Amino acid sequence: MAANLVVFLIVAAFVLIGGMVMLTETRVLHMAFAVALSFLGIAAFFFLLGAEFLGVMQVIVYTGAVTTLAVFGIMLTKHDAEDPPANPNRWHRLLSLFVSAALFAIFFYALIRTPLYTPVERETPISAAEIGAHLFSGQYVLAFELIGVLLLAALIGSVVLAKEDAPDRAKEDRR
Amino acid sequence: MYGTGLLKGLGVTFKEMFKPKVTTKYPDEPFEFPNRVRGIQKLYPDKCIVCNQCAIICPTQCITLKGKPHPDPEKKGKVLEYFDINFEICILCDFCTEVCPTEAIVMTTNFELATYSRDALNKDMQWLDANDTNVRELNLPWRQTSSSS
Amino acid sequence: MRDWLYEPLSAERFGWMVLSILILLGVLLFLVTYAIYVQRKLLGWMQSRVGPNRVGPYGLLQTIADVLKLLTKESFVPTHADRPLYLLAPIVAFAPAFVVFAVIPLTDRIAFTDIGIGLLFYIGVASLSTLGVIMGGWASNNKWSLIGAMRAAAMMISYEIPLVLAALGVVMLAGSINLVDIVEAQRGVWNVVPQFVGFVIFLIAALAELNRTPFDLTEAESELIAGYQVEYSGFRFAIFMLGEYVYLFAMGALIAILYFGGWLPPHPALDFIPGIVWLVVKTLFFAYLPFWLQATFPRVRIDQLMTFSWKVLMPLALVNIAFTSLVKTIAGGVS
Amino acid sequence: MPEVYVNSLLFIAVFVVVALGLPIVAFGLSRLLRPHHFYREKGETYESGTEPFGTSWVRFKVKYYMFALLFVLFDVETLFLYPWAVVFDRLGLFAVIEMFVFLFLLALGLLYAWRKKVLEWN
Amino acid sequence: MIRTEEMLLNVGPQHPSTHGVFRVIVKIDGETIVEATPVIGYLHRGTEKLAEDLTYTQIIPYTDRMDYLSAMIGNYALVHAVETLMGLEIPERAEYLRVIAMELNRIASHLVWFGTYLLDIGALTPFLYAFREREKILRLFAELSGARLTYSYMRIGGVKWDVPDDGWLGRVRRFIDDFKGALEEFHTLVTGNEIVQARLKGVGKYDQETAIAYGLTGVNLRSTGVAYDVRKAKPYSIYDRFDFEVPVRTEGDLWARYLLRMAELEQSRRIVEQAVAQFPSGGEIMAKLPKLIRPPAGEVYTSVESPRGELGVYILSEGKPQPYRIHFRRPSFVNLQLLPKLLVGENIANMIAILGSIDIVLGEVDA
Amino acid sequence: MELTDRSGLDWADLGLEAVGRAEREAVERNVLFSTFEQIKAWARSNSMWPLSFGLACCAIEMMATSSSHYDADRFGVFFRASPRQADVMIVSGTVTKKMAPLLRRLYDQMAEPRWVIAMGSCATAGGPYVRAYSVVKGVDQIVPVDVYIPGCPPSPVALIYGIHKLQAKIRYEARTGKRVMPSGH
Repeated sequence: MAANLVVFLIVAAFVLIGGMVMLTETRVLHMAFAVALSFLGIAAFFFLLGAEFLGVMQVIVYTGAVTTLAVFGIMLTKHDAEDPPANPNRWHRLLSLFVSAALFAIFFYALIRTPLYTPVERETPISAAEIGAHLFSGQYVLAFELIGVLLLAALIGSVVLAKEDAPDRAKEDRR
Repeated sequence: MYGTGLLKGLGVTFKEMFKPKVTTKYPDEPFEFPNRVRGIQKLYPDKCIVCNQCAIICPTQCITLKGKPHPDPEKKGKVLEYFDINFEICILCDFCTEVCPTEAIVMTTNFELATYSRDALNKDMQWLDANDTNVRELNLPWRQTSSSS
Repeated sequence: MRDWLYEPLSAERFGWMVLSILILLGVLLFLVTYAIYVQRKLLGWMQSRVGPNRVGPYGLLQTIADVLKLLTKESFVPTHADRPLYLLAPIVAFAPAFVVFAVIPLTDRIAFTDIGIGLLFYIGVASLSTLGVIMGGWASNNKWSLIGAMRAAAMMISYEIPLVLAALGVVMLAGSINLVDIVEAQRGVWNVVPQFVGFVIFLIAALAELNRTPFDLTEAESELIAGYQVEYSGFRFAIFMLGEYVYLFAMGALIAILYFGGWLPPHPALDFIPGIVWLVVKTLFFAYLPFWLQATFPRVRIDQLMTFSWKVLMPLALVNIAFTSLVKTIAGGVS
Repeated sequence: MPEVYVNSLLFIAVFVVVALGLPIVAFGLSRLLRPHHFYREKGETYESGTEPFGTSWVRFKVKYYMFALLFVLFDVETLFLYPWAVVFDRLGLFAVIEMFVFLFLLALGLLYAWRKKVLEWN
Repeated sequence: MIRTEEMLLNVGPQHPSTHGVFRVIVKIDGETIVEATPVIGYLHRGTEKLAEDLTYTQIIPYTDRMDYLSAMIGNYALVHAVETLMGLEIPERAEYLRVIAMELNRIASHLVWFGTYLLDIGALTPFLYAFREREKILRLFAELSGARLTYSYMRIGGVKWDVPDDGWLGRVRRFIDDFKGALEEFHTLVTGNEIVQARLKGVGKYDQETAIAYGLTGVNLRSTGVAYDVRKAKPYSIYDRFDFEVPVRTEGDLWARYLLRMAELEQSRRIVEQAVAQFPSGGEIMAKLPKLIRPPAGEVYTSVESPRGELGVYILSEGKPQPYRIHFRRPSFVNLQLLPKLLVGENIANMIAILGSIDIVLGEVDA
Repeated sequence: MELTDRSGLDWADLGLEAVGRAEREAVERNVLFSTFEQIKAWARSNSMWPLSFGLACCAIEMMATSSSHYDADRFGVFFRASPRQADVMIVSGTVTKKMAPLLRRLYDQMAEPRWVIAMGSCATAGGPYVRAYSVVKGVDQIVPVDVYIPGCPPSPVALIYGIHKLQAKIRYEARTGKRVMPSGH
């Protein structure tokens, strides 16, 4: 188990480094890649937990797709290196201090309430077949179809939202 | 059907693989130019009568020459004192050989003249005289009318 | 070697394993070096010329000279570039291309890992190299490379889904995402026969993922000069190239495994030839196939590429899945 | 956890280390061998030989942003298909129908995007 | 909503697809071109000014280097103007040699265009095939005139060399016959390719009025349906003796221009075929001329059909051995003027394709 | 590894016999250094990637050099469009005063080691345009030139010869540790 712990700590360090860089970096694109590093670390966690399918999904969806989307988003927005760091006033600082303290308290409470080490009861990693069997026969059927509907709704929503600027563009072009 | 054009194209390149190649073997074997190709001039200093026509016709004025009286006092005319072609600016247009009344300057098909310095491109009479390989056979173009076709 | 994975690992076996991984790396480096040679030779022959023939016998040392030259060539960070990302990009672009070899079994006995979701691991990790391309293209602070990087991202987003969907057909036939199982399921007939449509979609999408002609938009020389690599020189450029070619071999191996029976011989009578030879032969074929296409095709335009993927390949892949599942269900029901 | 899984993870880690190590070692080696002669003009951004106009870090219009949004959604949907593909023949007709409904929804989304001309370049 | 910034991008002078040292400053929004400003003059060598100091014969090498892809036609444009000014009668044999040389040169020039154009849209091999065929023509030219690119073959009053004795015409004939097969190969490899068609059809369109208003000539004009070819409209040399067509299309897009140039390859091939067949068996190749050429005072404008369009030469003579003023109407320069208008709204890939389809030669644009 | 040069060019051809025997031996004593430098020179001279950069007429002949009949790829010469990855700049054509600063800029942007070939008389000295007001009289006024190839334009074989001269120069310099001094050859 010691080896397991060491690996966990290394991966956790990567995740944390990614998070820290993301917070402290001023260049937005650096943030995006730092987040990608965190995502990769989380995927490694999934692997360590035996959830290989989830790990791979994390890599494909988050590290691959979401990061690319984020990069595109950044490209569309202002991302100058010379952006001055935000300089909030005293009230803001006080508020943010309060909020972060509260968040920390909640997490800390949850953390001490959770047994830190639960031995994994499973003998084998969770295979895709197992997920499939659970997902497509039994209690999750409806949920699964609802996910389909949800994704469709999300798709339509994003199309509607992103499409909205088309007339604006056209107007601008004419001008 | 969509895609047949692509497949046919693939066929063309595939077939080409087995056809004989056209590449020259140049650095291993000397490259043969056709006889009329304008390479580096060859000069026959004895033939030159210092008429200066080549220097006048040259569009870039890359030829400098000077005559001196014939060393043999018996003979009239002049002989060359020096004759330089500046290959830095020579464009190998062939006008000099075309106007030369005595065929003192003729073309060769030599081309290997790359050097490490610009100075080395200024060729003098001796060098031009020594350049006597691959000399062009026919040098007086339209005065000789050939009827073959 | 695959058996070792099922037993507790001794230090000795671990050493052997690491050594064999290093050997794999060496073999790949060798293959890549000579893939470039083969590429230049093949292109030469298809263009009625001879290709490299003067450095060493038959020009065999040509690419060695190229590598050495790149190794001893200056490589610097442009003044206006984003230094950390610029330095990191070639590594990020190369590493995934090699890591995917972890899940590619060489035969049913020789494999470095044996995880249940090998195919998905391959697809997920391989797509990460695009991040390196984006990184490098953006960090160079060069407009050409930026456009190249954006194109790379665009290609990734439009061809990953057809790729995943096409591979799904194979997974349905095999009933497993493990690459060893997928090959073993092809004992009877290679997947290319029942999944021909899937194979074509996969091949097209793979070409796009590899940035090979006709989808070489990211480094489109006649448009973007050298695309995302514009500002890279010396060995940093070489690592980009290396990543590209290693990925080429990885993709060749994957195609061989998914559709052409991996290490299985075309006919059981040919069983005496070791499986690894079959796999290597098939891999090389699919790794060299893009060179032929490169010699023949022009480049598509970015808008054509996107619409082709979304309007042709996607629906086709969906139909392929539906069809496969129907056929398999009906056949299963009958039997 | 069985050995096979842990061992596999271990070797993936070895692969990652080797893959990161090779470029780093190569860069180190190249650093020793190559000439270093940097001056200001050399580091200037290359742009077809001319002096570039400004930086390239601008708000770059990514026409395919819409595609990227679709991509994320479709990616999630496609990955749902994998667990199904592995087991659908064992689960029988019901799973197939279930997936057809899902596929139908997916196709519907694609069709919607198509009709809304999101899949057009302009 | 999201506002993106436009950025200015220099395409050229060092760019693989600007065909020399051409520069376009494009304002791009993403990959879409909002505005394009061509910058020329990176190859301005002052040919017209230099020519004022040179005798008429000495100008011939400079015409080689203007449109260096079709030097024979450049040669001819100059000598034709001088001959018109002098009212010279040219021996028939020389005219035939000129026509053969010019049409072969047109083939060579279009082959370069074909190769580099396909290179522009990303195909490697057609470039090499085209150059392989072109190399055969250059070999023929080297045998005839002694140079591969800058021929200086024409002289005022005739041509410099007669046909080489060793069966040169036979080799031309053989080349012309073989070239049919090569053309077929090009069509199979390129014209039938769906990607090429998808890249070219409907892109870079302009209509007839625009083309005429901008003074376009050559293929750029003929792609909009105007059958204007100087060889037919104002026949010069002996072009009236040959049976050839002026290919015309009406689409006005890249595909039309591509097909037209390919059709012109075939037409030039036909002209050479006929010229070789009709070649006179004997006769002079130079008209009787004084040693120093001194055209009478006056001015003259003549034009010929170069592969790029109408190549005109204007000479103002004072009766001296040097012209007082010489001006070339360079088709590339004129055709280029439409470029900024064509590029707006296109993306970068299309920009390269459009620029290539106009077929400019920088030596001619900048002169 | 074969380090001899296959183009048939030797020391005498380089016009370098003038180098003293003692000097040569002094260099050869440092064998390790010499061998290492020679391997580098072998690699560099056999993998010269020119910048694809055409200026004028000579550019067409430069293109022809990579065409099927001459196939520059035989010597490992293939064109790279980005100066960062190029080793050789073949200045093929007339350099005008408008172009000169850009040419210098491109040269600066090339990664070292880098070489320049002045192809044709325009690049060497202005050529036919030597008297034009807008033309630079020789590219050596802007960038250091290693090999000059006369001709207008030089034929592809002449360019190949020039490339070989450059290869010979690189190898010679590595072998002796001396710079090739332009001699009167």
